[in-house]
Amino acid sequence: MDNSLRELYQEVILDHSRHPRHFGVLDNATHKAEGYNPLCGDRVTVMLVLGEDSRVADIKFQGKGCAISQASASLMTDMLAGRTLDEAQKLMDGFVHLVKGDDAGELSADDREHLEAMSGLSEFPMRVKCATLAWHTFHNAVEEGAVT
Amino acid sequence: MDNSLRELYQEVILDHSRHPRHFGVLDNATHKAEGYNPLCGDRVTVMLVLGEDSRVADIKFQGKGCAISQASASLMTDMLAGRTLDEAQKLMDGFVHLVKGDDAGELSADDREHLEAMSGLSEFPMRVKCATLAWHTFHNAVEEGAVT
Amino acid sequence: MTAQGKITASFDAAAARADFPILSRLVHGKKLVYLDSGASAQKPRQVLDAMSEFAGTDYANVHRGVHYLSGAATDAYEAARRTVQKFLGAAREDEIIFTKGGTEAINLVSYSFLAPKIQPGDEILLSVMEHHSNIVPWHFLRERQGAVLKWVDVRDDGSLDLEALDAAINSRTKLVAITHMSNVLGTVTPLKDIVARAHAKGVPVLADGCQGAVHELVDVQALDIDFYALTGHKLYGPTGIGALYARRAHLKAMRPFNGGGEMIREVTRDIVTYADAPARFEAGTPPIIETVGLAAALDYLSGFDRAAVKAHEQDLYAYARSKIGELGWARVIGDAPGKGAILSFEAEGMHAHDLATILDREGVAVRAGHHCAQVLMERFGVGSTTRASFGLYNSRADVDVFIAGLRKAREILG
Amino acid sequence: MTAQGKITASFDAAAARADFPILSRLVHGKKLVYLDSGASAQKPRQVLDAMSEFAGTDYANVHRGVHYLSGAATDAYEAARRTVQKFLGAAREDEIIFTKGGTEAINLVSYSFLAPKIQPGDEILLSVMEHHSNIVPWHFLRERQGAVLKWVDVRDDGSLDLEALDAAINSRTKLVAITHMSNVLGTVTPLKDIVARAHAKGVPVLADGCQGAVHELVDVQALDIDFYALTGHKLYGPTGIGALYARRAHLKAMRPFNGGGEMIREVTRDIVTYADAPARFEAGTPPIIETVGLAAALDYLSGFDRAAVKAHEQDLYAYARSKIGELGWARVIGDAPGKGAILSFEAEGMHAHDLATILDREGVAVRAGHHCAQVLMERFGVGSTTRASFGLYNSRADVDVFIAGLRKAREILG
Ligand SMILES: Cc1ncc(COP(=O)(O)O)c(C=O)c1O
Ligand SMILES: Cc1ncc(COP(=O)(O)O)c(C=O)c1O
Repeated sequence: MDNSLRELYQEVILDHSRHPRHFGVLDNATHKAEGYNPLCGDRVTVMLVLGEDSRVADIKFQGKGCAISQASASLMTDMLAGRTLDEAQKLMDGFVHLVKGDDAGELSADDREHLEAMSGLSEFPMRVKCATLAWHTFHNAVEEGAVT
Repeated sequence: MDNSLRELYQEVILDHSRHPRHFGVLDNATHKAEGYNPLCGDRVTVMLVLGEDSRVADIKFQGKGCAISQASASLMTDMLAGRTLDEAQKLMDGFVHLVKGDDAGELSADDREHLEAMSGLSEFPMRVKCATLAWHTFHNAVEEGAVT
Repeated sequence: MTAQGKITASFDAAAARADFPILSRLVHGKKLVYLDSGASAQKPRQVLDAMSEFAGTDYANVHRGVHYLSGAATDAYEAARRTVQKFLGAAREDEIIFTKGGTEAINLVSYSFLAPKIQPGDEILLSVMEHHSNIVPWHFLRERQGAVLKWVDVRDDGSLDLEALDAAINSRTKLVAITHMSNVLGTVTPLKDIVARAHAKGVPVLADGCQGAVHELVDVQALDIDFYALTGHKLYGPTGIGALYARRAHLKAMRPFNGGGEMIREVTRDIVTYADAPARFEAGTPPIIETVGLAAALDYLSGFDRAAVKAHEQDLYAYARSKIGELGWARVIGDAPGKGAILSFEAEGMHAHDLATILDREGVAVRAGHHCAQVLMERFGVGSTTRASFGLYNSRADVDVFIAGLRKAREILG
Repeated sequence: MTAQGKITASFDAAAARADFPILSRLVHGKKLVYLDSGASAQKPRQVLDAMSEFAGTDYANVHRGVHYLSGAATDAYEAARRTVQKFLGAAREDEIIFTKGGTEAINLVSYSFLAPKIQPGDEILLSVMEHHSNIVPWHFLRERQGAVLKWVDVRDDGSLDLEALDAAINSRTKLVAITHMSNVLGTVTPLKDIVARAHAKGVPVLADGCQGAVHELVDVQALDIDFYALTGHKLYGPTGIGALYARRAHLKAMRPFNGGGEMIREVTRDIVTYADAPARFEAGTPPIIETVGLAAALDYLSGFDRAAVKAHEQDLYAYARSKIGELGWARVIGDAPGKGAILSFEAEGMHAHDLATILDREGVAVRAGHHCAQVLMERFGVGSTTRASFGLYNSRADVDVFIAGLRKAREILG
């Protein structure tokens, strides 16, 4: 068995994809966006409540897609809850660097450990878009997705 | 010097192209057409008087173009004058066969001799269109070019 | 089985396979098993060599020069047109227009034939299994001119409902645009019957033959069809080249599409007049070297007993179909009678992309996604499928590797 | 002369010539002297090999698959886009759209950028030296939407009258469409000045760079130009491929041209949404192998000192120009300062076609005719010209054979 495959589809990932955390609808969302990958038809909707302190007070997602995109969305929501937007941006930058196999120096040791399961993606450049879909969607929700 | 070139540009041809017979305007033309070769911009106008006996009573042409197209037009008008349309059609068929290097069996010995100067064209397939332009224009004049 | 075995015997797939240099390469250290010919076929040495050789000995621009090379190139270009004419059974060579691909061929019909006729409310009839390339050009006429797109459904097995199609044609219908073979379901449509029904109501028919021309014998005169589009790269030919068959009667009335050199008769400051077809629709320098490659590809394909090639592909499909059935957890989409060698499926609990990634590590190239057929995906309630599509160079051994890869995927993901 | 000699010395034309397999062939038993690069350039081994090799090792359809080959092909395709971006000095790679050639690149601007804006009476400004490919797409807007084509003249030496151009731009002008280098006169237009004048009045500029990109260094940012079209086959690259540079600000507002796979975001029965540029304008399977060939050609060309290549071509032109002047019976058309290596002429008492036929028998390939520039022919009162156009592989020896051929023609026809 191909080691890089085992690393990509390791237990953490499969578990997140099968039992996604924060899956569902946020009725009181302040921000919301839909992400779509036209190549594969995968979709994800990210909803969040942004507190007055610029912190992600609550966050949920919905969608369907491959194991990577679902696991990534699940992990993301897990990690973003409670962070300020600045912290979130830094985390996202680090995540993108990590999955592309670049230096992800901006990640704290703790975050790095949490995201470690995703580092196998660097061997699969064609799947990086699956992993970043939810993150870009979060970004869009914050930037342009204010619910009015 | 290339023999096929000498044959193509033999004296008869050059003479016809420099001193074209039947060059000019026919004021009383019953039929008229303009031929045009979009590849080189060559043009020829064929005018004729068709008698009641279906004979070409008079014929003239005008135009500008390469030595081959001018010589061919000149030769053509020379030979068509006085013929019936049926005879003209047969002559044209024979001419086209001749310049393509095909069997031109429909030509009389006399016509063949007259057209012999054109047979060098069979070595120059890219120039056949130059030679047939006037003939096709004559054909169009008769078919669709009645002056009203 | 014996009969089928006999037919297959007259096509030597292993020998043909040796013609394709790429098929001997390794992918991730594994032998390449290429099951993505539906997206694009690989190219035999004969095609690549014909192109290099032509470019290295007889190349020049076509049509325009009186010099030797220009004549040689023009001859090769026009010979390629006759090769396509013969391949499609067209009556005349000037009914063949070279395009950059199948997509452009369909767009040409939309821009040059249909657009000038469309009034708001006019209808264009499509099937739900069309490729986006046979949807979006018609959508333009909806978006820009108020045409209405009407959809003919397929049955659950993926076969076309001919009666429904017939019933949907009415006095507002301006065109039936339908695939010859679905690139997802493998369904082969009864073009002859479709044309008969449409013509009975005075409606012209365009067939998207991008897949059909590869696997079926085409005779546009026998079909009595109005337009037939094909693409080179799926026919074992080069990219950048396709062709449209258009009935001469239509060509005369069609307005130009691209404007430029070679498609004109005369240009002055104030007026422009156009050349006749096919030149009218071939503006600018055409894909000259690619037409030579396309002709080489058609010659290559026609050099085989086409029926035997088809039997070979059908055998591969049947074998794969039965093997995938044995797995018990893959739902095949598209089971129409007489379908071509394209196998699309959904795997229980496994997303197509994950499957394709795992297969890739085994050297197996399959397609995962919507296959440019989102309307069809919606019809079958799926977001994406995994698709294995077979070419003449595939073997049962390829199928075995593919099935073993699926089992491995199930192990990892299941 | 010494300075020029020094510059030329850094480009070894004889060595480059050896890269072109076709140049060692005989024509009518004579060594080929190819002076028709203006119609289409020959292709070096490096380009032909790059294409064959790519097709034989890394080929698949792009964008769509997750399998290895699809990734490799996509990487090669997008790398080619960056090669074009660098070649033209564009700020972003998504400002480069691949087309089937120069003609299609210009049509794309006509259909996608200008057509949606044109109101009856709107003006498009052209020079009289435009190639039909930069006339007919605009004529379509006249024929179909009531636009007005306005013509800027050239001076008797073939140079552009910049003041006349400036004066012709007014509030109705919607586009200036002008060649970078005339394919007949060799005139190089002052694009930077033209853009400055046009922009001062808020008018965008398209340059037809089909010839210009071959001989001049292009920097679209320095030019501040809106659109720049080039074609592969004149750049020592394959047929079937070209590119359009389009400023990002324009791309956002441009509507799709061809519809099909890859250019969409989403397709349902009722709605279609489009992808962003460049995908939006690259419907269907693109000329994948040809983009690889184009990149190889640009790499090949950029591998030389471009200034030295230009000096070499200028030297050939100057040599030929002086030799043809000595004949005393050839009228050269196009003598603008700074012109490129294209020599068009009329020979007294000899028609271009007859001349070209005789030259051909000497192995010399020249073009005879209107060169897809009938408006220009009319301007100079000629029906056709003979044209010798030089490429990097030509030599002074080629010029000698050409001149000797002209003398022979005079003997035969004169
Ligand atoms: C100045 C000019 N513009 C446009 C074109 C047309 O480009 P293409 O040959 O790619 O259609 C040409 C060449 O034919 C040309 O010389
Ligand atoms: C059924 C069908 N139609 C049209 C197309 C588009 O043709 P092309 O790839 O030449 O753009 C394809 C392939 O992509 C196809 O499978």
